[in-house]
Amino acid sequence: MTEYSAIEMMICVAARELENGSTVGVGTGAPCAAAMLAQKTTAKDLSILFEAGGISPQLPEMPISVGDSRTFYKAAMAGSMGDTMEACSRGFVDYTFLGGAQIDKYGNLNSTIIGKEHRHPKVRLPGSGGANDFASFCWRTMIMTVQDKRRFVEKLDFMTTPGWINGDDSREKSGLPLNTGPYKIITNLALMDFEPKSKRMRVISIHPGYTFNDVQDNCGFELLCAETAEKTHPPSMGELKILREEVDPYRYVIGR
Amino acid sequence: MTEYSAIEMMICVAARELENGSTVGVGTGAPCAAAMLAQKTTAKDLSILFEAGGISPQLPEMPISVGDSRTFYKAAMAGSMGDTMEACSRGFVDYTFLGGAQIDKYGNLNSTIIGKEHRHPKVRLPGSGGANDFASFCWRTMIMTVQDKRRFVEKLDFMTTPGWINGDDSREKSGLPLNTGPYKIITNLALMDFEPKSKRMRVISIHPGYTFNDVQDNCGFELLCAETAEKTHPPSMGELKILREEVDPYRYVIGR
Amino acid sequence: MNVLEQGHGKLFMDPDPDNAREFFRKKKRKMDNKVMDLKTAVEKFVNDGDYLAIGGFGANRTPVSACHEIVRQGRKNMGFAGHTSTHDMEILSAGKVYNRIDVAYVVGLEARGLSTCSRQYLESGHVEITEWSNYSLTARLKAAAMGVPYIPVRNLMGTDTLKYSAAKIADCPFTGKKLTLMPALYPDIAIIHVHEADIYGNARFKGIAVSDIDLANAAKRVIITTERLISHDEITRDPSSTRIPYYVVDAVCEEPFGAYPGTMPYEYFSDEEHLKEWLEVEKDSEKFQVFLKKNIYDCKDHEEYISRNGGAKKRRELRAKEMLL
Amino acid sequence: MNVLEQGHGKLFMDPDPDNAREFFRKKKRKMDNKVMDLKTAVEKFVNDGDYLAIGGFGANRTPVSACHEIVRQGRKNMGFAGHTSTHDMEILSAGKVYNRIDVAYVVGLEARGLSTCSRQYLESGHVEITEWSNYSLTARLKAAAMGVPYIPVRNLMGTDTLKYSAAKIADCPFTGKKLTLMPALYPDIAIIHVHEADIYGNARFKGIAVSDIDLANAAKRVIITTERLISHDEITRDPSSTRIPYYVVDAVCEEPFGAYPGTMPYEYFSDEEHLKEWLEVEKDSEKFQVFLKKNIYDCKDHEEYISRNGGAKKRRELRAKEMLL
Repeated sequence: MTEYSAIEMMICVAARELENGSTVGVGTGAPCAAAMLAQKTTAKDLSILFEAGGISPQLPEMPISVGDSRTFYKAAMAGSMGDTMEACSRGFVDYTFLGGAQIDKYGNLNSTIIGKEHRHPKVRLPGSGGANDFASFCWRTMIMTVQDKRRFVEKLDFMTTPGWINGDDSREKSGLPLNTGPYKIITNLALMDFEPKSKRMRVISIHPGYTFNDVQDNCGFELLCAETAEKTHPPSMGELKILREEVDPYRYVIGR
Repeated sequence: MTEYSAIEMMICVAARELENGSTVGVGTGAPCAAAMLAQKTTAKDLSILFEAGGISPQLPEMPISVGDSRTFYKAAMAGSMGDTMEACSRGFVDYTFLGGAQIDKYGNLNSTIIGKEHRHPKVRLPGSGGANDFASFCWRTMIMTVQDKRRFVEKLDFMTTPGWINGDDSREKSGLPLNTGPYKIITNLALMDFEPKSKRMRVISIHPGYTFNDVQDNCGFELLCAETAEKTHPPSMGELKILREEVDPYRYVIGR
Repeated sequence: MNVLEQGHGKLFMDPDPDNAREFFRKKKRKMDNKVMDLKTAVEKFVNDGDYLAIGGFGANRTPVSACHEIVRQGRKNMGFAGHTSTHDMEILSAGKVYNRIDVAYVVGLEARGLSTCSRQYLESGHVEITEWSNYSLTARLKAAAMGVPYIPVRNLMGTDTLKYSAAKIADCPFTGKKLTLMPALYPDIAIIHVHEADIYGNARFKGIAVSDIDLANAAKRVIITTERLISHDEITRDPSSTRIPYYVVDAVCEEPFGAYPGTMPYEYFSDEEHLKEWLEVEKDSEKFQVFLKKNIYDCKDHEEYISRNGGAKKRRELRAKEMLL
Repeated sequence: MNVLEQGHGKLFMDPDPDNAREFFRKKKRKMDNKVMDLKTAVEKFVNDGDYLAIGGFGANRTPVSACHEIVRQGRKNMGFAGHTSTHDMEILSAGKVYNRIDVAYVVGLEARGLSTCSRQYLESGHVEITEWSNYSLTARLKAAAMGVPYIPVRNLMGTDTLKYSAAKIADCPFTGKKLTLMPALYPDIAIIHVHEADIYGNARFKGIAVSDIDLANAAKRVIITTERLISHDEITRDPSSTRIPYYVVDAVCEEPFGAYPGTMPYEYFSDEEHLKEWLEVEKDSEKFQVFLKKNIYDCKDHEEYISRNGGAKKRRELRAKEMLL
């Protein structure tokens, strides 16, 4: 069997989630690698939007910034932040990929501070950037992150970006656009979704070599497990070849 | 003495009102001729904005539409309606020139209907166009119109565009941007402004050959007359030469 | 939110962004070849009863050939955005295509005079009318493009235009000032004429944008008529020039001289003689029907219309006029 | 208007459009020659205590030379729009230029990592912080550009970002939906880097606009730094390409390679080695001061900075990288 790293696994699993002919708002790093891999495998007609204004580029290599010149290389349009975000707000963008320093059981994300005091945090992080916007507007939020107890927490220090908020119908009631919300979580251990009623995080597929207990042990809150939970297909030779040779030959992302 | 027509008189008087180095939002016809004449006489650095998006063109001839290609010929920018109107709304545009089928003593304008029933008017007119916007946003509204009792009325059939509304502080109270409002009225008989307190129309200069009584007789409401009311300077030879030879050689406007 | 005052004009279109989002969610995002002839595009995407908005500015970069085709196909009971509508409205009025209209600028052809046909149709009482201003409609399209139900603007206050609009005045929670809230306008169908587009609908134009970028984004369906098709490679070579992205577009129709008898900047100037003929002949309703038969109903397409009004010679003249030669 | 919920973050700038209008009323509209050197422009138009916004996107088409000059001149107590701020913020943090910040994206340099200097400065408690998102700040600039006190957006709801913002949630009088109202942001001073500008400030750039058009319009004062001055005739030959009109601009400074070590689309790519050096050297505050002395305080201008970091050879390399050669 082919050797692969945790990050390669995550990127391959994420890429498979992207429907052909759909649109995705992404940032740099692993999400962008996943979108690029999808374009070269199962979703040739996937259209990528960057928050700074790049719309449907033909990415020649991994961008280093969501506003660098690669993000509108041979693009359909080099627009503005308004152009991208308005498209999201109008309902034109199907997916977004986000990460965060902390995530809770409803898929809410923290990328603002570690610590309880806003003015005197233990660690100051970048803040929302476009994450709150993408997660508010895009139909389906996908989250890619390495999983451990410090990251998967019972309570966020700061809720930067909305997931299902307090579960149940709290997101709908908040006033955010209807029928949006977190869709899948892709970690190094498992693929998760959210139980439709309570909106709690639920394991639906466990990566090769791990058990549900491993997934739960690396999580600071109680996970649900779908009855039909399966074993995740490992990255195929073909996926890995394209990822390593075409998507990220300089190992910017997969080499981390 | 030089012969001149009523419309030539109006254009020359209007042109003199435009300060050098200022900005003006204009339409087609006489207002545009006045702005062009001003640029060629006392206001070389007058910048013209058209509502459709033409910003600071070097007009090669009279435009026939506020969106035709002349309105952005050798312009600083060919923008959008948003660009022009946002500039007005932000307070960047000093003057606008408007007209209308009816005007009342507070400088309110009607360009929507003649008759009392909106659904069944005697005459349907074009509506606001950009007039309500310009009159709401630009600092000083100037009105150019031929004067008679059918046009200068006690009560408008429809108030399309705001002047001083009901006089006194009613414009300020309406919520429109502060310190804006009608500034001068230029007719074939006189130049008028508005009495500062009541905001009623007031004659400040009477064109050669007319008396205050002539002006009042051609007006459907009672006019005020400034104590200092003067005789309007007739168009100079120089003004007429430029108007006839450079601004409107084909007599689109002055030939009417 | 405390509404201080509101217009009693009818709001023809639903400003709810969630309803629009459900529509846009289903819209195809794939770069499909959308080229078709104009007849097919109008058959497919312009329906009786739809709310229609026309790009450009009255007789400037206006999709005149599409207006003719709509009349030729006999569309009825449409809503119409009378946003700087001049010659486009004159054509649609001749076909009595619409029965409700948001008015900003109608009936007139600017310096050219008023259209008898448009005037009589609006005066007939058969048309429901809501009043706005040009920038009000621009702001309504901007709100829709932004996916929000309204945008505040500081106009209309104190006037009858407000009373006959469907806007609402409310105070601002930051400043206490009164603001006029303009409800989002999502037209069912927009038709926009451009200089160049690729087969997927990525479109660009030169000169003033008027409100076409927001219009393209706000509309549920978009037909692009273009002077020329260009290659997708040409679009991607210079993505800074793309004004309308492919994913909002449903049909691309190559219509050279598609804005005739209006102006197409950098291409051809308006045919003022022919526009004057329109205004003149409208005054006699019998003559006008003969004129419409000749110029619209009996023409199979825009090329035939142009050839009946001067053809290649006229085209050369108008091009020279545009270029100030 | 019923406010349902509101952030308790500080609103640093007055959103009142009438106050802004009084300022803009006095702004000169004449096409004056506004060319000056950057030192003079910063002396004249960037004051201690002003609220500053930087164009571009962090390290893309960012006026880096102006950020250096601000630090070199020792500006203090400024407000700052942390709108996709990355390397620009890193520089301004090094100079402790600001003491209050609207945060959308700060501290990080995207995929490159976090800036120790920016982090420590924000963690020190010496900086007042209000939280937003990128699009929230874009919408705030758009509201200011439109001359209205707010624009509604459908984000932030349900989060702590809202609680630490200065936005307000109110219901929509058309749909009953909740909306987040973003107060207008009129920065005192904006600095924007472009490809080309004429002496009056008519400016154009290629590639993504980010939020620079609204920023230019919203700001009370604007400094344009440009890769190249071009003739006014070239601007008027192609007015469709003008993105920023002269009347909002106060100063035009010709600063070739002015975005170095960031990317200038179609001109040069970012100097990743040097950006890495910044991030690395910040970790040791003594070394960092030496580094700053060398690269900012002891440089008389941007050209000297570039020559200390590879000069013409580096410039050629970065150009080749941008062109994918």
